[in-house]
Amino acid sequence: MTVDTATDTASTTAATKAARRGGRVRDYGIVVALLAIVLALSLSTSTFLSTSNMINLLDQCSVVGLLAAGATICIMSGVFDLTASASLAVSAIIGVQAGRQFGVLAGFAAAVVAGALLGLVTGTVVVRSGVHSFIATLATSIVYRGLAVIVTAGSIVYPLAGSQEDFAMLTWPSIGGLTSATIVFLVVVGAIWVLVSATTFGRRVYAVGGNAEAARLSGIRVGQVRIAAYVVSGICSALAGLILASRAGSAQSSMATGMELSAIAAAVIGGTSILGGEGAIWRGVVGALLLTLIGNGFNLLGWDTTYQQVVQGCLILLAVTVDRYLRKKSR
Amino acid sequence: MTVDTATDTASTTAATKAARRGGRVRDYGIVVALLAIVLALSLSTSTFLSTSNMINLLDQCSVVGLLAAGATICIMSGVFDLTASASLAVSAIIGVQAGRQFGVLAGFAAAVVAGALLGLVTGTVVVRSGVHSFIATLATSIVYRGLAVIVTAGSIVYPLAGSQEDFAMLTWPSIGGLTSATIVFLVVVGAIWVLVSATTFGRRVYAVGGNAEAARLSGIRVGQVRIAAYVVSGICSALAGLILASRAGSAQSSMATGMELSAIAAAVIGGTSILGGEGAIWRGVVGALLLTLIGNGFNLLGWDTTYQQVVQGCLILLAVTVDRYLRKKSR
Amino acid sequence: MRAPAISVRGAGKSYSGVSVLRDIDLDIAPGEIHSLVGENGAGKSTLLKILGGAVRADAGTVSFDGVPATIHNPRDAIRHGISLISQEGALVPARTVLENVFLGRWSNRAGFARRRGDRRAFGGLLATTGFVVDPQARVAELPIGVQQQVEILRSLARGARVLAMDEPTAVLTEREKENLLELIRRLAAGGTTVILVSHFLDEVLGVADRVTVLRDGDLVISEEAAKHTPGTLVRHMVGRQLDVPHPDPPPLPAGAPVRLAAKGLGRGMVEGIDLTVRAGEILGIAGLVGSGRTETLRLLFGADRATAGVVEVDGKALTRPTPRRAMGAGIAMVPESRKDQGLVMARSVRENVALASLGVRRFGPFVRRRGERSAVGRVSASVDIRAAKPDAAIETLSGGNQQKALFAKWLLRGPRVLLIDEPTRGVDVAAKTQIHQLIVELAAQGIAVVVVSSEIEEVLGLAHRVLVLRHGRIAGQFTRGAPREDVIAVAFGQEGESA
Amino acid sequence: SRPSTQAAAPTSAAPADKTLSIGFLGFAKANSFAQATWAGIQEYAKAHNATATFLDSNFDGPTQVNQLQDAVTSKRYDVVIVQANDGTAIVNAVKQAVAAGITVVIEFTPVGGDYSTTGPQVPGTVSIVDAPTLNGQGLATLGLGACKEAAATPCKVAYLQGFANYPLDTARTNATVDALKAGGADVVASVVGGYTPDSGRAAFQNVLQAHPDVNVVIGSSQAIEGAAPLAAGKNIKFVGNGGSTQAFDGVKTGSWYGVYVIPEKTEGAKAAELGLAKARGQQVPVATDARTLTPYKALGTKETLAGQTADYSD
Ligand SMILES: Nc1ncnc2c1ncn2[C@@H]1O[C@H](COP(=O)(O)OP(=O)(O)OP(=O)(O)O)[C@@H](O)[C@H]1O
Ligand SMILES: Nc1ncnc2c1ncn2[C@@H]1O[C@H](COP(=O)(O)OP(=O)(O)OP(=O)(O)O)[C@@H](O)[C@H]1O
Ligand SMILES: [Mg+2]
Ligand SMILES: [Mg+2]
Repeated sequence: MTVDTATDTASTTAATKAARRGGRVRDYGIVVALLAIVLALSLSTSTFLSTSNMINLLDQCSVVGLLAAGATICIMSGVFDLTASASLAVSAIIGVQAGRQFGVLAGFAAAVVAGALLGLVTGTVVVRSGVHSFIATLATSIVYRGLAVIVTAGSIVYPLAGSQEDFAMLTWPSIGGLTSATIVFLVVVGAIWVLVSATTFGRRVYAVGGNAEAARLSGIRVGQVRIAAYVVSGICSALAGLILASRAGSAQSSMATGMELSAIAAAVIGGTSILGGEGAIWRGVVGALLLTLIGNGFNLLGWDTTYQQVVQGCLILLAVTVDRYLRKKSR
Repeated sequence: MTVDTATDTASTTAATKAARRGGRVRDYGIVVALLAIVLALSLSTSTFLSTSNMINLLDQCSVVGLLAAGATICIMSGVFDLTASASLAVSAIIGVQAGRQFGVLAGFAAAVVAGALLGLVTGTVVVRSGVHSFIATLATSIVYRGLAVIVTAGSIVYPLAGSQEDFAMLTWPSIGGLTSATIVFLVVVGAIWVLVSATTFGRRVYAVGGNAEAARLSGIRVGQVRIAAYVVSGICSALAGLILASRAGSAQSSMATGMELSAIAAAVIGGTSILGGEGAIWRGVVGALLLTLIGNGFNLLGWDTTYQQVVQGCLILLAVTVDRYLRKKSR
Repeated sequence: MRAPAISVRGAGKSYSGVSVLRDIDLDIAPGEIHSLVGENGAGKSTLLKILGGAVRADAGTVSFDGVPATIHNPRDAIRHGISLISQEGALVPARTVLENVFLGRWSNRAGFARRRGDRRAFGGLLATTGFVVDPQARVAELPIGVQQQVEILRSLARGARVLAMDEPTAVLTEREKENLLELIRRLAAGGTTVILVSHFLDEVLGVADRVTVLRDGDLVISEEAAKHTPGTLVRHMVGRQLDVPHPDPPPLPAGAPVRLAAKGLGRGMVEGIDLTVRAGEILGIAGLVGSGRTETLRLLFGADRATAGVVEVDGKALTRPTPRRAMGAGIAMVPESRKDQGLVMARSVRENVALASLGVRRFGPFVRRRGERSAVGRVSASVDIRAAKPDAAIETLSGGNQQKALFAKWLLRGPRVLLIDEPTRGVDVAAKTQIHQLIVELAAQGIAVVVVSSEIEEVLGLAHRVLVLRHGRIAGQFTRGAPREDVIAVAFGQEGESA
Repeated sequence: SRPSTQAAAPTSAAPADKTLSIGFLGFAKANSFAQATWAGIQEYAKAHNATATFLDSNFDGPTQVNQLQDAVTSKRYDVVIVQANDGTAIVNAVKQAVAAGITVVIEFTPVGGDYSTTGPQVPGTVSIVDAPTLNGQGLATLGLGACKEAAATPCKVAYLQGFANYPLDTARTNATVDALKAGGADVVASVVGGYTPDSGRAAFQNVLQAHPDVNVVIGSSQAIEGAAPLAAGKNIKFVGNGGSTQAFDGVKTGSWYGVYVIPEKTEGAKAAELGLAKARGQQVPVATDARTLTPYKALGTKETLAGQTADYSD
């Protein structure tokens, strides 16, 4: 076959390539916003750039950061996970209870398994019921919280007296002075990042979130991909729960109430589209860092907390608007 | 032009009419779920069907119901309003403060105007910033709460000593024994219902939510329609705030925290698609009723509160799944 | 005789009690090119979707190579070697061409995606099809014609035994269309079975071995293509002789005033567009896929903000044009993508048709429902929209009927300038003639019309004058009656200007 | 690696003439209860050569933890007074603060998970708390008193608990209900009444529906505020938890039977006093029972409250 398609594209390709490279830089608008805040804080306080504060910052970020990574993978696949904080509580409680029976490490493992199972259940409920994930996971989260109350009879659960120190292991300092919680956070989020950006599973996540019908017609099992996203999110919740429990030395049914919203906010602030099919794990982490940073800066600056909320809200708005603006220009 | 439309439609009309009637019934799946719960409660308690309980139920529903109506119109136009409860607090506070100056009724009017203005601001922020409404209104709501704290200096504001009774007017019984709050709720929601279902504005709301680009290319000012939806939602928030303040005899900056989520939940439980372009105001109200009913039933039955959450979550899930299932069948 | 590649027995489907496909028996031999034709709403897409697993049949069986098969979902169909290009398009807009072409079957090592493998395979696909598509481009940013090419590439990438294509050529221009048909012939010669749905009957008869005609959900005939002419097919499709002559544009009165003018209009790759359209004139715009035809229309309508130039209506320049302002000046635009730009899919036919003229039929803030119903009914009848129920959501209509509804929406406004992008995309033969007739009548009423079409005959047949775009610039202009070959040559840039 | 678990470095006492700085980690600025604490702290600090700052966590547990951690980093405060949103989550941060040589006063909510003790649960801290279990027992005492006044046998009591899934609320609920039962009362309903007049109103509406013959209703003062007006004309006795102006008025006018009172402003001042004294090297009691701040051991009734005024309103 002789094709003489002197299509117009050939000429445009070079131009679009350059534009795409420009777009690359602009894609990092939210990082620019983050750096601007870092710069402002370094200049205005002496304590901000200290090692100990950096260690604290990452430690403070680890819980929301883990949840944000879970929220991001769910959102990218086109669903919400409002059960995150309830799963966190249930798995932390299971972790403590199992730890009493089988030792601390086995308890930790049990918590992670419990988180994965809860994710599996949530995902199955969402996929099978066909109800929009927002409401399906909202209802499921109420059920999970209720289960936590039933399991604990509404009181606090503790590890055995002798193992309380070991149970606190996630607060111990570790490599480079970072807390173990931070290390868990960085490793797990790194793993999820690779999972999403380099594997075919990650590709499926994007496809399912970007156009579920197209994915289905291409033979991708939409439901299974989403269930897997919930499982990942459940594991993140369990780990976050262990960090919180390890810090508190106990677990209870009201742990981390409302934190699922901070997680979703972090994901979206980072620049992941709430409509699905776009975004990246690092964006969730950057969003979580931004939120932590604003709080940290406020505390270090010692401003009157009366104005804190107003400034906080305005900063978030500014950061996402800058991001949005830069990215729009790159289109 | 001569068109010999040998339409095939004529022959099928009879069959389709029957089908449509079937479809109509199925569209009301959530009402079926509601009625099932009503029936169950009527059979299992003697007190449920009493007039006084019905009056209570509507009264309890009025605040969430108003907020749900506002949330519904926003969601239908394709945006979220997470500022609802913060706007509620700010306008209630303004209502009380203005009432101290100019009398109770003027205060009420000021609150409604404030609600509308806050809606206008929220809408403008969302439309201008181009940021997804979820995150834009989340940030805005933080700002509003902060404003409420600043205005009240964190304390509670009261109407003047002499006007406290008048200020409680929304709790007074009114037509048919219903409380004034219920009347406000019913009238306002009725008005919004008409607005959405019978006016050209309503048509625009659906179009903008269903396909913003198609709406824009049809000459509809997408931004303005959405801003208007936020204004309606702001007015609903203000009225809900007045009802709460009237009941409490005061207003404060932490009023109704988190209630924006109940409102969105009610809207979605009622069957309004979170993706926009579909739904109805009555659905939001039915959703709010369902939520209220579940709580009410629990208290009447006197079950152990330990199991309350689990049962509550399951009931919500069941109701929306039934709705979803029936509606899917009608396709 | 070998067992047929595909054999359908007693297939039926109904939606909410309305039967749209009844008792279909169909056999397709291996390596055969089988064409499905029928009016809009006849059930062609539904039949294809059943084979592709996109919808489940209520009744009937399907067997492959004589072995009965259950197709409950697309996975089953893909496992049986069926690859479907659906009429609505099924791409993931936010992802790259490369990811879309190999959607769900990316080459990988231990679960890690290997882009290199995909890219090599992609290169091979481009070589066989002759398409030129940048593998790294985001699909959302591609013109519609290129998106269609991506879909074709994807179905080829699967190396399917059965290729089911629902109107793959609807937005392709001549040369791409010819390339595709040539490719189909080669694939069939190599043993691939091809099912082709198309409204271009010449094209169908040129390539198909056998033709099946559906009417109203019933199979009318399934015969050898050689036995048929477009005329006989049409008779089977509509059940009667249809002999509407192709309409000619009305003569243009001398001294008709200039209604629409553009001077130096440009944005992005589109540059220096100068054009004038007089009252009662039909201006056609031709060009290759991605030559900037759509962009030009969007600039005229203000859908995209021009970075250079002005648009004038009746000699008055539009200030800062937006769709709303353009509509105020009497311009209307039928966009090329009904799903993304034209219709609110979840809403009813009536709401969609009334959408652009809400202000006309109202009583204060209220919609005058009775007036609306009758006006919409009238205009719907004039373009022959066939919906199962009058208040059906528009997404339940067949593709062609959706297109007619889109047209009806703008007719209801009574515009002074009508811009139409791909007016008959997916519309059946009879309705196409109706729409052409309609365009001619509108022109006769003094409306200035601009028609963009990938179908060169449509442009040449309708327009008084034809502009040819290339690389976003006007490459040539022809008056009525210019030979088709000349126009194509200019579009490709092989010849100098004419006229 | 496991960190050394050595006790905090002994804090060097601040010279008496040095101006000390107090950080108050309160529930929320937008909360009148925390505002009362704040007022007590501020007044005491001003009069005793110290400055005070309110760190607003807006009822959020994790935020408060971060605030305490950052307070350690910024070295801005010599004394922190912790009014914990979540008494278990903040344990670790409290330990860090103690280790950094900051004087930590635990105020109102116990830090650590034991809800029956008023003693400090983190070594090195000073505590002045209202133990939920003791609180519950106090409520029951008032409730039984109300039963006696109502002269109903059996006495039907409805308890409006705070939230179902908060261990602190659960501990209080259990203590109350157990003590009520032990006292011979019939607890006919235990429903979620929350901490706003609106939620209390709804809960009570429903209780009335199910048990129109209820004699005594116990709940948070805010919830009772919403509930009490609905009982006008009925002989129902109310007991509130929390000594707000409204609660005092209710008791004084006789529409409530009693209220469990922690004088929050006094408690704030006391917390500041303990903190500053310890930071200046004086010996202070490590545990103070908040009930001892009133002569009537927190049990406010018409008699005991005569002539008293409340510290805050809600
Ligand atoms: N989801 C649906 N719900 C209800 N009716 C539907 C649905 N999908 C298709 N239909 C109806 O089925 C009939 C056949 O539609 P189909 O799409 O198969 O037609 P078609 O032959 O492909 O037409 P076209 O040439 O216009 O694409 C039409 O009447 C259409 O309205
Ligand atoms: N193969 C291609 N890959 C990427 N971009 C392309 C390609 N071809 C054209 N474009 C871009 O498309 C734009 C012009 O598209 P436009 O939609 O106006 O074309 P069109 O002539 O209407 O084509 P279509 O028939 O596809 O609708 C230009 O911005 C051009 O850079
Ligand atoms: Mg079709
Ligand atoms: Mg085009």
